[in-house]
Amino acid sequence: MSGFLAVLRRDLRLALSGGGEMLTLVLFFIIVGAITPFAVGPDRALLARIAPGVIWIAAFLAMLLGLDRLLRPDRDDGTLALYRRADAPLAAVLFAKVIAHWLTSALPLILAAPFLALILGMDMEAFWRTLLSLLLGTPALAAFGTFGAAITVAVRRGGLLAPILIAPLCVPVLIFGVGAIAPLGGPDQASAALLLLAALSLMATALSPFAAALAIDWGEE
Amino acid sequence: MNSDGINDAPKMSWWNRLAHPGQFLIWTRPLVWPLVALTAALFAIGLWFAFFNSPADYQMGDTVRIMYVHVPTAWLSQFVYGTMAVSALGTLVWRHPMADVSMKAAAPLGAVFTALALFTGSMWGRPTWGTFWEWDGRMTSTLILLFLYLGLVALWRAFDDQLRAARVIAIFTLVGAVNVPIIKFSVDWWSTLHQPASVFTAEGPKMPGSLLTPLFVMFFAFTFLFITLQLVSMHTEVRRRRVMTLERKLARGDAA
Amino acid sequence: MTQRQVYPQILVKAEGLAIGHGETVLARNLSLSVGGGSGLLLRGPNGAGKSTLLLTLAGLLPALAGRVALEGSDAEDGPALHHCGHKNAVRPRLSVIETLAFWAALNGTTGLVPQAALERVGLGRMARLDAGYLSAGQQRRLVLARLLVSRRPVWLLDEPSAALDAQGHALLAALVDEHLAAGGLAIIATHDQTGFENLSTLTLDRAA
Amino acid sequence: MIDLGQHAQFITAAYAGVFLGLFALIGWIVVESRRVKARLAELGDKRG
Repeated sequence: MSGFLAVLRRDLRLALSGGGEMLTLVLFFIIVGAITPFAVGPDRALLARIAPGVIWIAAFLAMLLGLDRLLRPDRDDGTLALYRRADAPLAAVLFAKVIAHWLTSALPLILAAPFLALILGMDMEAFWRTLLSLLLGTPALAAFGTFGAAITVAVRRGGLLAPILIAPLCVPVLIFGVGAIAPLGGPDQASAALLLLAALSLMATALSPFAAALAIDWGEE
Repeated sequence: MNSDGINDAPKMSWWNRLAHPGQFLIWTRPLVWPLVALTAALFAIGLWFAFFNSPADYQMGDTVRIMYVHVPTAWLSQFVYGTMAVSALGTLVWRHPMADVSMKAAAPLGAVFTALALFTGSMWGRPTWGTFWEWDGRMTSTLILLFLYLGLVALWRAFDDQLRAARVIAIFTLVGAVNVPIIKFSVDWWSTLHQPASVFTAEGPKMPGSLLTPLFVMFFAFTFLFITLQLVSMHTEVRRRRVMTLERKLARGDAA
Repeated sequence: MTQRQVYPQILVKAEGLAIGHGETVLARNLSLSVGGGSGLLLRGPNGAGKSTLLLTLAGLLPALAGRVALEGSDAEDGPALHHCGHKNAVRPRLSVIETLAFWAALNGTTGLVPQAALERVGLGRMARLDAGYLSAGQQRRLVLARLLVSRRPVWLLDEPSAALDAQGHALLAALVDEHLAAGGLAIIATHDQTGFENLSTLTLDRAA
Repeated sequence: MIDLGQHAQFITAAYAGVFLGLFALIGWIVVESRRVKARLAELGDKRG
């Protein structure tokens, strides 16, 4: 347990000490949201309708963007080899990495989401549901992201490969995420989507550390 | 490591006889030409049935003939992923060397068949739905499957050490296999949410007999085509690994 | 000084070992057996496979043939070996003491307290310093401190004396002697001679 | 050719596309196989 907390503290410490690029991820999230009106026109009614989708796409891209920075620095300076021979099991280390990744990339986006909701003209009620769906959906993105990073950490030019690999796997998260906000099919559809989203996040967060640990052990050999 | 160890290899049971790349090559090489002939024959009969010996469907008219290529390719896009998942299990659980090779050989084939399924689907969609692309459940999940295949092909090309690559990619293939049903479910849920039940008439077995026979023949033609191409690709992959070993030996100065 | 805690009877054994990456075999049918209290020096030209052998013994690389056995340590209390490679696993923006405390938390605080370990390797005054400012030699000393923080019987050191100054060599020799005296074992790949005269040697030549 | 109804162009396009794709795939596999066999012969491997 202490190993798990140590890795979590260390990664948060590194991210908060300016080394990590939390700020750049949030800026990327805001910019993707902010440029949509230039693309689809400033018509407020249209923007309000597509706002949940825009916020989710921005969060989706922002979280996939930072994947290469997740494990590659550890591999380059030898820390990953030490993790494989630490008292704490590798899966525990990676579980801490998933949570650290969520805290340093998803949480800032959720805190920045109100700004996007404002400029896209979302009504308050839809905004709260967007916040809830982001909260429930982004852990799955963090888990699949860590798994994707573990798969491509052994590849030198793996930088852009991880997002391409896990984007198809994250499509259900996007579908249920947006489905939980815009109740096209009525309120019970929205709550069903929310529950499915939560289930997806739980499953991904629980299983991906083990799959990632396997990928690292065999990828590093 | 002696050169190939065929002569002094201990009496191997059937299963691990195929596990040895050299053995696999020798035992399955004679199968290639008969398979080619069988596939060609099946295609000839299938096409003859498809065009000359089956009536137009009373609803869809002649466009039903596109079904004879769309359904087999759509089925193959699933079947090939299935073979890859089984090979991935073979790599992870039994460390079966030929499982790596079959997994690697299947990825590009799967990608091509899925692309053909999408192409024929849109050709069939144009006269029926009036558009080349319709975001209906089946077509969309096939599109996502195509992205998965292309991701796998990119992953194989990204690794330079193929032995290490096989196990890592096997893990990704299996995680992908677990997610395919989830993707299918979420896409179907999403597509029923956004449009009324699709007008796409399910081409299930309730089709009249005369339309079924060409479908069956083409179905087997495509499946045997996949098996033949898979076999030839595996042979090439075994030889490619030998080339790499020999080139590396050359580079280190001692002769082969 | 480290308290007199003797390791259980430990032995690293390998026979008919072939090492390499993927299909390229660097060395074939190597046999070695190092018991507690004794050490082994690995000599040989660059590219002879010294690092690969250490990685294989550490289990970080699969043996291409033969087997590596680590007897005398039960698996529950975690890995029984420290492997120090060429990279020092030192990350800027973390202070020296934080880095060491992190490794202590991760590998079990069964050895010295981090501050004591830093003093022992001569980095006591730099505890608060950002690890990014450490020179290569100081980083190497931090790696040695990591060995002291969690006690493990088997030390696999790859060029530990690289970038160390004269006192550094003496420190390294002293630490290894203490470790062996406490019943541990060390396999060290190194080029310089000083300090390890009494250890037996295994020489790997290129492309055996 | 038999009469393919008013959507004939889509049927022919579908079949043409499929067989074009298949011939490209088969061609690529055969060429690759030949290339590797030639390289193997160059390197003097007798196992064929």
